[in-house]
Amino acid sequence: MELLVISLLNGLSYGLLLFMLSAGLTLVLSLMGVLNFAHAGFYMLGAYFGYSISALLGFFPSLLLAPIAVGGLGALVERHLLRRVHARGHVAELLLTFGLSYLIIELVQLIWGRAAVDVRIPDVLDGTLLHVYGYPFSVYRFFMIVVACAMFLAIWLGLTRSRVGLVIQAALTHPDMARALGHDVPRIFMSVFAGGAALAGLAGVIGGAAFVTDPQMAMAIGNIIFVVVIVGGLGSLWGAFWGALLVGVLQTLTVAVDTSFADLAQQLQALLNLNTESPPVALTARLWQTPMSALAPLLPYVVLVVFLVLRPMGLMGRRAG
Amino acid sequence: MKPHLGLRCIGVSHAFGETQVLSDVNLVTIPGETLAIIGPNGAGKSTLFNLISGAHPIRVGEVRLGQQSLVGLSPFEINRLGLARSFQVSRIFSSLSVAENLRTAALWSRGVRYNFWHRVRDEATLDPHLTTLLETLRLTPKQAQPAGTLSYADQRALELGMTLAGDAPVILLDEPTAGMSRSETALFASRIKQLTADKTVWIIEHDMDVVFALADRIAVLVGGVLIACDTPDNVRRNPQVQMAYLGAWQGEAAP
Amino acid sequence: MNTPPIQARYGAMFWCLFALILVALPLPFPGAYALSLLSQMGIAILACLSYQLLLGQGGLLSFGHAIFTGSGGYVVVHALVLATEGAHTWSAAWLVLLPVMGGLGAATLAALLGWLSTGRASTPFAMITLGLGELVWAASFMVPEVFGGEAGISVNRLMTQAVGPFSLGPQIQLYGLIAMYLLGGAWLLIAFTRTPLGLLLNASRDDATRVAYLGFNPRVVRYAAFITAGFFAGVAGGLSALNFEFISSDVFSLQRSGAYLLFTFIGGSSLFYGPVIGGVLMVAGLVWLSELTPGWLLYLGLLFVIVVMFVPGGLSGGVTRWWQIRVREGWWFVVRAGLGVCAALPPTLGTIMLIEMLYHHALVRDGGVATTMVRLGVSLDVAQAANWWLFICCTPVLFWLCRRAWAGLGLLGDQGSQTAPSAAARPDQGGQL
Amino acid sequence: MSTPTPLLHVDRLWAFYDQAPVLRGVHLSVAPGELVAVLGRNGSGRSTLAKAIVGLVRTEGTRAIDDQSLASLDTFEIIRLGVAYVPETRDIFPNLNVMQNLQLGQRPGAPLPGVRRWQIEDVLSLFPVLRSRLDTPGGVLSGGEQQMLALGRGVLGNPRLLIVDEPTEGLAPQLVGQVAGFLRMLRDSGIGIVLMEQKLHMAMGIADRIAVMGGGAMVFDGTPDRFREAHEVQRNWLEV
Repeated sequence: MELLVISLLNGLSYGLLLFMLSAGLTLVLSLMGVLNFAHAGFYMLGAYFGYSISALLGFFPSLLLAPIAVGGLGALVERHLLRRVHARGHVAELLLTFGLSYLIIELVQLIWGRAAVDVRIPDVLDGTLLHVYGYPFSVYRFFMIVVACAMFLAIWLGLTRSRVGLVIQAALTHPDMARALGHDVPRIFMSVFAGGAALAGLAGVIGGAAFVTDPQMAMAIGNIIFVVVIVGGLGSLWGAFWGALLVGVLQTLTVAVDTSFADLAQQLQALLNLNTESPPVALTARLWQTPMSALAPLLPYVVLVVFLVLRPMGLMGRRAG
Repeated sequence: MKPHLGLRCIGVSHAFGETQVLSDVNLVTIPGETLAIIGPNGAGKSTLFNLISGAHPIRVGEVRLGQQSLVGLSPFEINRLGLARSFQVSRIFSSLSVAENLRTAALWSRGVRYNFWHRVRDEATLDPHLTTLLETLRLTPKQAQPAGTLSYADQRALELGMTLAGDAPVILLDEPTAGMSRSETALFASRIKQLTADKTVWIIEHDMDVVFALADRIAVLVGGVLIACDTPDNVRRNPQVQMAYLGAWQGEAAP
Repeated sequence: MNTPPIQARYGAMFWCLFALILVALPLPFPGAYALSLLSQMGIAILACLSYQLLLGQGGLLSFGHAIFTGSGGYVVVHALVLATEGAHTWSAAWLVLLPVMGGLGAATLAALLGWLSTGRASTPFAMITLGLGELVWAASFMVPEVFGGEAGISVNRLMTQAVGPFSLGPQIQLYGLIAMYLLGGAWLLIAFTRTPLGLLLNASRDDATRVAYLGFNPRVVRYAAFITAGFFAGVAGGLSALNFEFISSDVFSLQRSGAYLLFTFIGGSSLFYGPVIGGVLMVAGLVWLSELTPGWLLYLGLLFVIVVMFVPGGLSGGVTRWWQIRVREGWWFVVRAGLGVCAALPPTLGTIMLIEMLYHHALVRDGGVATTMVRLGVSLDVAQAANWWLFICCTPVLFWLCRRAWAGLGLLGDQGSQTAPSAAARPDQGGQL
Repeated sequence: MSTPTPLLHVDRLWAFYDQAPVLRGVHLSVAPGELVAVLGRNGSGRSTLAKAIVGLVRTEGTRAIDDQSLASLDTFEIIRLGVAYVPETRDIFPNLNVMQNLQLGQRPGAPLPGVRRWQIEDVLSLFPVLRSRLDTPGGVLSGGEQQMLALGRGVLGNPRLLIVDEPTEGLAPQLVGQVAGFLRMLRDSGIGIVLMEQKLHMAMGIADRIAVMGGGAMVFDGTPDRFREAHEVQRNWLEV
């Protein structure tokens, strides 16, 4: 039983990190219809900027400066690259960000080298906060949860209470009318793209310390946040939140569970006396035997394909993809 | 030639969310008849065409092509039964040549299915029906040109050509003369009349000259309600129609 | 609206010439390394041709093309393992047909996955193929017996009985097989575009909704194209497995799918020349360039971004467009274009040197490498600050001069970004090719 | 009325929807405090003229406010010159409530000299029905309420020129009177108004000048009295 609680907690913090990452992506996707392949690259840049700045000024200043730097970079990308390609439709924009993701990975390797960079959690956040059923629950993980929730609140308030947030919501459904009320919609697009990049940068600084910071980190997490955004529903903040938690919890749960389908069948067989010798074909026999934890990396994509087919507009999305 | 077919709407209603767009529309046309549908913007004319042609699912009421009910059918199933529609904003294949646009439109009616063993794009000439179509629409000199490079009026002509290429007995025309100048409209209306002589045609149109030139009967749709459906002369004299179009203005009396 | 020109006609003369070139190619490059490069280029061109069917002809952006090249490869490898294990070893004649079996295996997989992904085009299609690609890649690690896991499976072509001199052992004979499949595959794929299904595929790319109102289900059209592309990708994968006599789960990786997308897009919209340029660049980039400079991926990324932004129809589209201008404006345009290229050379070389210096600096920092490097016949000491300043100052100036020269030569055309009235009003155009 | 310097000057204006030439060389000028009613059947180009003036469709030809050309300006830059545009579809932001919709009308940018500054309180006093609906989402309002909200949101931008497209379409008669009164009050306060209208009785009762469009061109432009005699124009371009 305690295994369940612990993996739930882990799933929660991992899910919230996924949310921090996908919040920016879903905002950009819903407002500009741009599927930003470089978003994971911004996440990696945030981690590396965090590493460099915290080496100079310490962790907390980097928590502020790194996202700003990545946001500035995002603004430049939107202003000079994306806007030129905008007239040629979403596929051209998608391809541009796809090319950018390659460039970012190469530039990071160029500047910070190919080997992983060790980012130490600041001592004030180090150590274990409390033990859950004997399992240590670190302060940093709690810090991640707090920052993620603070970020959700900040975005939610920003979108619904602040003037800029209102204009963004207006431009979401009626960009022409927002222009016809005198609002500089192009600049709003740029600030949203930059804001998305800054959010990814912040998630990078935090995630970088908790996980490994190396040039492969973008590719590893990049595709999972697409799953979160699609599953959560295009264009909805709440969707990204629930989507992130769903994928985060599901993935950590399956990693924790070692039983395989075969064991499950045995237990069922005892109840309902089914015959459970494994199916003849080698492939399915293999899957039949593999413990769930080995299937964990498979899971997000199974969820993605299932959602894209059965419920293309995702959990909370308004418009189909 | 496909058999003559009539088209019938029985108690058709439709709503987007709370706004009721069409309420209980009943329209009947016998084979070979031309019905014009007029009314102010937002009266539900295009929605009616979308329901008939399968773009929106029919939830209330029924549409019948001849005896066949179209409820629940998808656009290509409806087209195969003999109903072809055109679009207000030309939907043509811009990278294909004019001839290839027509050839694609005529494939199904020529019995061609999803085959990948016959060479069809290299055939020197189109078959006679399409060649006369090109001739009537004055597109013959431009048939090898990519459709995307045509002038606006030629694109509207190609749009009409593609709708007629499949020789469907029932034709829906959604503002075929939209955006054309006075002279172009008159010429285009005569071509439409010539090409759809023996077909059942429903046409959404704003230009009254075109309406009175083509229509055997006129249906007036206002706010999703059918307020009149009669011969052109009766509709012209119908006070309700004048009210819908001009408001309560009687010439001299200033309110 | 810059619609691509009507498909150029590929008559019998064209195919004879192409066959002749394929036969003649190995003669001037007898070395084993050159022959292996040529073989890989042949395979890459066939793979790009199959990808072009989706992207160029159908406007379908797939991020999972490696599923089919990979599965084709695995079918061939397992067939080879069966062929050489059993008591009665198959004759080499069977080997010739193995790639077709690979193609059929991949086509079956495409049939299974295809209906799922061809529900809608453009971004949703891209997302589903991305998800499927990751799914297959992750699953391939689950079942080492079938996919060989990290270590992979290696086989040996020589274990079959030779039929006279013909045994597929020597590389030249394998090159012959690849050339035959490339010739046949290219002919079939281009012939496919002349059939009703090819016509409908182009029509679905331009306006899928209109196709639905003309009696055809655009989803079936995309599904058929998906299976056809899967078949030819499987053939290419099979040939690749025969060529390398080894295969591992890595063939399903996202990088591999990304490479097919990247190079076919750079190759461009032309039906035949696009994939040819793409295939050649892919092998040149991934194999040859990667041995020349550590920064090869950065160059490819830069090339891709430049093509996406400035050369919408890809390299072959750009050449075709310049060729049309030449036809219109006569030879004077060629002179101007030549001058333009010359003006572009210095800044490009400056950028290349800068990038090389950065990479060399990184190598020096990681230790064990002298600070002087030799690139493009120039030996340079990375430790010298002067060198850095020289390039950092010169390159932007050279770019500015080049831009002025291009403006002067009237080569810029309407590159300015017009302020489009609004994003929402623009229908999603899908593939631009 | 002498011919004061035109507030809005439009000449030889062509507008294109996609590639369709919807406006073919239109001429229109509006002075401060003058209300010009633009009539014409559907498809005559009325709504496109409104969109063309504020740059929401591709145009060629001259468009100027106080003889400053609008050709190279984005829509929001034109609006900030003191223009308000209320579209035929009203475009209320459905998921924002009434107060938020009104707040979005208070556009950024420096206030223009000599122009009345509107407060939300002024709009609520003019359209009291909105006061009780301040926190209901825009998408749930009735047609009439949406129209009043759209008009209120438009004037909160402190305009010198108001372009309003068919404000009385589908409204109950007493609401039509209220909208007409609102427009008359704005015109008397010195604001230039371009009113796109299909109902003749609405236009004749309020306009200083009548313009009639047909087939994308301006086929009549004159005082209401001259329009009454132009039976030929009425029959060709307005009646069924």
